[in-house]
Amino acid sequence: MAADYVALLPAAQMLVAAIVVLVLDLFTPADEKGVLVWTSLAGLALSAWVALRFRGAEGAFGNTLLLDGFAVFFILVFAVVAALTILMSVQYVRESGIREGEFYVLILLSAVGMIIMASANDLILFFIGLETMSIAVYVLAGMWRSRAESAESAMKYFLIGAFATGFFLYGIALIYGATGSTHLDRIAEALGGPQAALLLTAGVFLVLVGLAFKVAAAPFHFWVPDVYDGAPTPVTAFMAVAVKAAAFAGWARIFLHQWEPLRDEWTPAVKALAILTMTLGNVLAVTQSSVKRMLAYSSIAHAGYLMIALVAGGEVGAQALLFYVVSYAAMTLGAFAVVAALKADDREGAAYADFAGLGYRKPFLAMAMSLFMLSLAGFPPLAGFTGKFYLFRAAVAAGHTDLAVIGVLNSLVSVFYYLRVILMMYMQEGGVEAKSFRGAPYLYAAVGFTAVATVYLGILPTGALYASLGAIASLR
Amino acid sequence: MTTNLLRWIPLLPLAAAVLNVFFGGRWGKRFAGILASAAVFGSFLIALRVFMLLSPDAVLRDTLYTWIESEPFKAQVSFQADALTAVMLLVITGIGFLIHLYSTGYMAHDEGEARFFAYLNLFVFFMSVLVLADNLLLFFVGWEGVGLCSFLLIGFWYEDPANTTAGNKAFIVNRIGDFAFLLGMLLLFWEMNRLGVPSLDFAALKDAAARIAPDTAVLITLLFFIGATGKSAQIPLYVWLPDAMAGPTPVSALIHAATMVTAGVYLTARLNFLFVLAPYTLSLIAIIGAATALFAGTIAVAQNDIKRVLAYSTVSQLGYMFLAAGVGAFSAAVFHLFTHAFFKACLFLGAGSVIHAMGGEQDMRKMGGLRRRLPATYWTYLIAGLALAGIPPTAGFFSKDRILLEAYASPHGSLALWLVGWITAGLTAFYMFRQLFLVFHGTSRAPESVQAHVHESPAAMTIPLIVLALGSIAAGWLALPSRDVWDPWLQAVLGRSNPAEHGEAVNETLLVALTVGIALVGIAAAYFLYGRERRVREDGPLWGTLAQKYYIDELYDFLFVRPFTAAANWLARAFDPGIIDGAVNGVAGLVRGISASGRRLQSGNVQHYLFAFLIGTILIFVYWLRR
Amino acid sequence: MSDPFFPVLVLFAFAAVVVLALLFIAQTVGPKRMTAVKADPFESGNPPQGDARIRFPVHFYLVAMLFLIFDLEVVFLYPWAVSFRRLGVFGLVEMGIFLLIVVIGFIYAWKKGALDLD
Amino acid sequence: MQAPIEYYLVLSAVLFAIGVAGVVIRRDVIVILMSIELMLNAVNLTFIAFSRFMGSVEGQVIVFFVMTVAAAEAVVGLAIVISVFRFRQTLDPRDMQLLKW
Repeated sequence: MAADYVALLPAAQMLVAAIVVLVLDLFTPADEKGVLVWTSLAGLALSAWVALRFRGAEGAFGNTLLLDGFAVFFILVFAVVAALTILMSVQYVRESGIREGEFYVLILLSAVGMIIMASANDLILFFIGLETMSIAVYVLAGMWRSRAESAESAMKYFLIGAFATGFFLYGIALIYGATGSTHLDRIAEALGGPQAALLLTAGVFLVLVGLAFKVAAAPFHFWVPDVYDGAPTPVTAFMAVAVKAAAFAGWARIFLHQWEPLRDEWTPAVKALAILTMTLGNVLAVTQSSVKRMLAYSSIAHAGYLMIALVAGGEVGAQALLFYVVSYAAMTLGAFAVVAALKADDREGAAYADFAGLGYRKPFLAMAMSLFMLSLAGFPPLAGFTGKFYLFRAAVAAGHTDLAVIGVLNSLVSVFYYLRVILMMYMQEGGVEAKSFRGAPYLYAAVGFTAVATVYLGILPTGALYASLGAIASLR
Repeated sequence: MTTNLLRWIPLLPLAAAVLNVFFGGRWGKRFAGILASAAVFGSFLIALRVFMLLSPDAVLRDTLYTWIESEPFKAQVSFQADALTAVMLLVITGIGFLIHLYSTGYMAHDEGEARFFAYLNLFVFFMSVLVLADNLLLFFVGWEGVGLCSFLLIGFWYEDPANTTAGNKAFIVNRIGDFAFLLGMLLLFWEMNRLGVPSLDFAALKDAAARIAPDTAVLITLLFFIGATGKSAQIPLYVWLPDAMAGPTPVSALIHAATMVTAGVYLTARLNFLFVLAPYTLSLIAIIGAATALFAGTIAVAQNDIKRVLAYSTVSQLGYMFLAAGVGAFSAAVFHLFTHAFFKACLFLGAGSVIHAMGGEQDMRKMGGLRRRLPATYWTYLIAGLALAGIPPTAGFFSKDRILLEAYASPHGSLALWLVGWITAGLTAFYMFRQLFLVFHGTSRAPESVQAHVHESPAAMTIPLIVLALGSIAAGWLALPSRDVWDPWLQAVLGRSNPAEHGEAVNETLLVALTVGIALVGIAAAYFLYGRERRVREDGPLWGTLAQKYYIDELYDFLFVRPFTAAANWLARAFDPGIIDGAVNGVAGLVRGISASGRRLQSGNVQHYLFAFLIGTILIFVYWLRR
Repeated sequence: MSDPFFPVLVLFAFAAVVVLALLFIAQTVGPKRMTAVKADPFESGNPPQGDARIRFPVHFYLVAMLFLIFDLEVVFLYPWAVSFRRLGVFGLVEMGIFLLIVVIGFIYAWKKGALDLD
Repeated sequence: MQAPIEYYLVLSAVLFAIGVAGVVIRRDVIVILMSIELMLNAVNLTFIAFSRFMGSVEGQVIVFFVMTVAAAEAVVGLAIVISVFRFRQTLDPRDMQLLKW
């Protein structure tokens, strides 16, 4: 029996951390909320350590929850991203009157959901993880009570999220009907045998829709700009990176690994989605007046790029996917952190105009932002380029050269709106006064870390590449 | 045998050039001149040492490093020195040194002195690389380098726009020739690769020459010859040389008389084994050589600028050299090149000294009666003039006579070629002595102010003149009919071409007498017309066309220059903004348009999104099922 | 007609018929004289004050939500209770943890003042 | 005489469609919430039908989880709706258009 709980340890540990922070918050007076930050970070670190420590433990509850290399890889990503989000939000939360305690608890709870999603080998368990995460993030989006936009964004996210969950669940039901089980291994076995083809196809399709929504693929992306724009910036960062990464983890494990035999069925649809997502994301981002909203569209576009890896599939495709998730996380988190730095009391300094002249007032922030923008656009020495390089290489290797070409063209379009930020920072005057280092030390730490990560992943990608390769290998 | 001596011949001038560029101006007026001359003198000493080491068929080799390495093909920066190179080196460094010495005097009062000497040294560097190169690629580096230096030096006084346009003209016309040369080189490499010998080293070329397909050989040699016409100013690419006189006189002397213009002849001599394979090209070279000689000779007769006369004379003498090469007498061509370097350099420096004395005046009609005022210049000018005209004791007589002999007697030669050569010899004598009488004899036609301060040039300028004048005489004795030293020396490199063995036993002395006779007739005519008082009126249609250089420049301008610039303007004004910019901005505008309308889609109403979600699902499901 | 549930069906049908009949008769036979007083909302005799649609204070909603959560807790307790014997100590520990989490949720709500309705 | 499974599937599909229509068409957020719950219950019905016909109890256990999640979703949904209501005193989704373009 003991083995069952080993695989559960990371998730359980994170849950315990959340509860500890929750209880602590009840008993700490208003001005000592700092302790909550450190407890949350400690909780994250501990669960990451536990995951690494017990890597490879055999599955819990009849192999529905695995702690294989793949899961551990993502758990580390979630832990780091959650930690960075907390670092990013310390100053932000205090200034905007969001209840600090609940904020960190919800981030930890959504991390619990993500860990379950990454290590779930059963559709229902995956569903539960997905819902835990989503519900926590719905509330997070609406935490900024004094701003109508935040409430509205939470409302929109909730409505569409629940709607998509309906489809996702219906898909699971149909697959359950077709294959007799929701356990991915048993489904995989049943795929070979005779089963109601239409039922299975419909089920797989609906699951795909559910995931596509979560990843903000094209026809299901309409909620992203409004929700990302309305939510507090750290939450937007969390949504754009962690939630998307968890969805892709699920997508990779379920579709790439377990449902490999059905490849020819779902690849064309995913390819169409990928092309639509990339193009739409890039083109619409061109005329945005707010950097935050532009970053929202950019995250849609990058979801499109990530889907290229899914279409490419196989060992190389999965490796490219995992590596790109990490590099995407680094640069996007950093970019949102800098946007968060521009917040002034109640107004979100996120418009292009607000960035004007930042280069002279806050050289460090401006330089970091330029790094992120260049990396997002895919300029060589940085993580974005290496990520895209492996992505397109995987696509070409799998014979989808047209996808690679479209990807490159899209990157070309994206250069415009990314460099416009840099142009604003260094060649225009005016703009909002950003937070100083003393004002938000944690924020600067987050920006610093992500900037270093962006450059490191660009120049020395072998470390991350090797890790992602190991993660994929453990899937077998 | 290998040595590491050769590398210093080019490196010394290069080092001096670099030093002059950075420190020239700062370390006092004379520093630049002295450093430059010392460097070239050093190279001259090494060249002498190499000359001593060499025997007719020995080859010194010095490899520095591998420049290009791509599997089968390997191009190295490596120098070789055989008999032919030794001769050329002596000319370049020897006469180069004399001209550097001369320039210290001539450029003394010019504030850009350091820059001048830097360019001059750079030129000597490139010319020696050209001559020492052991493969065609390095040769081409030298070839381009000298083109660059000639451009820099022609346009040296860049304040005056006329000089810069002359520089541009020289560069562009050279580029046309170089383009043909490049094509020839590539075709040659293509052919060599086909033969399985992917290398451009002269040695490898020589061995594989026999196996090259005849018609390809003709094409290759033709392309090389077009390159040579560009560099050595033959028809049709000679137009740049007369305008090159815009540069300082020492430049004209060194580059546009002695060394660079002879690069074309050196090329034909170096690749003689190729040209021999293509008799069609050889005869073409001969015809063009002869035609250029005669054509340039006639124009020289009607020129009034002292340097332009010499410029056309150079073109004409180069014509002679190509005539010799065309009839297969490569050693005669190189011999004429050798002697021509001496007396033409002496003439140019003499003209420089006259201009120096006359305070920059170059029009002969405003000179005269300088014989007594500039004795040293006069006598050296006379000796060099005699050499150019080909009067017996001088070197000019031996080399020109050898060429005319070859033109008549050699298997490729013919009576017509000899006749053209013969008439040109007469013309040469005539225009040479016309110049001599106009400048030095008769009464001075210069205004009083100029005449007042006419003075003999300082020692630094007259010593080189004297040395060159002596050279113009002594150089000839290397190939006396009785004791011929020249031919056996170059035999190993250029192959046998002694007229005595082939053709009917023509009466040599008759031919010699005829050549000297026509020369004397030329001189007498010049004396009669210009000797004492000017009686002839220089006008009339014939004279006008000659003076106007047969309107060739205007013809080229009309045929090539004007249409080219018109096309360029149209492209710049109409095509580029309209089409290219249009396309680029068009696409950007399109994307912006789509983006703006796309944004409208984001209506903000959550139910629209839900509806889009639903429609999206249905569409994709249909797409999924239909696949 | 041996299906054991047939009588239940008959009972349903009879009840439906009676109710519909009464409504129908009142609707058709009864006099319809509308007067202002009759249109007023009936507040057991005393005259009506304020809007009929009174706004519930938000606390009612809060209580409703809390009820929902603890109701679901009970939903999980039922199957546990049914097979309590067979699960043994494992079942006890498992349900203990579940209850603990819910109780913490309750304490949190209580401390945050969701329950004081004044 | 056990009704064939298609009846149940069709019924749940219809219910699901009604739920979807409710969400997309109705002008009141509370009703939208209810429609979403309807969709989830339709899925529950499918689970039960399949579990009944395959004779395995797994489907019914899954229903438990689905119901819990649906409840949690409903609670959070209501809370969000209240917070939005506080700002605009209306439940019509068309008025919640602060964020657009």
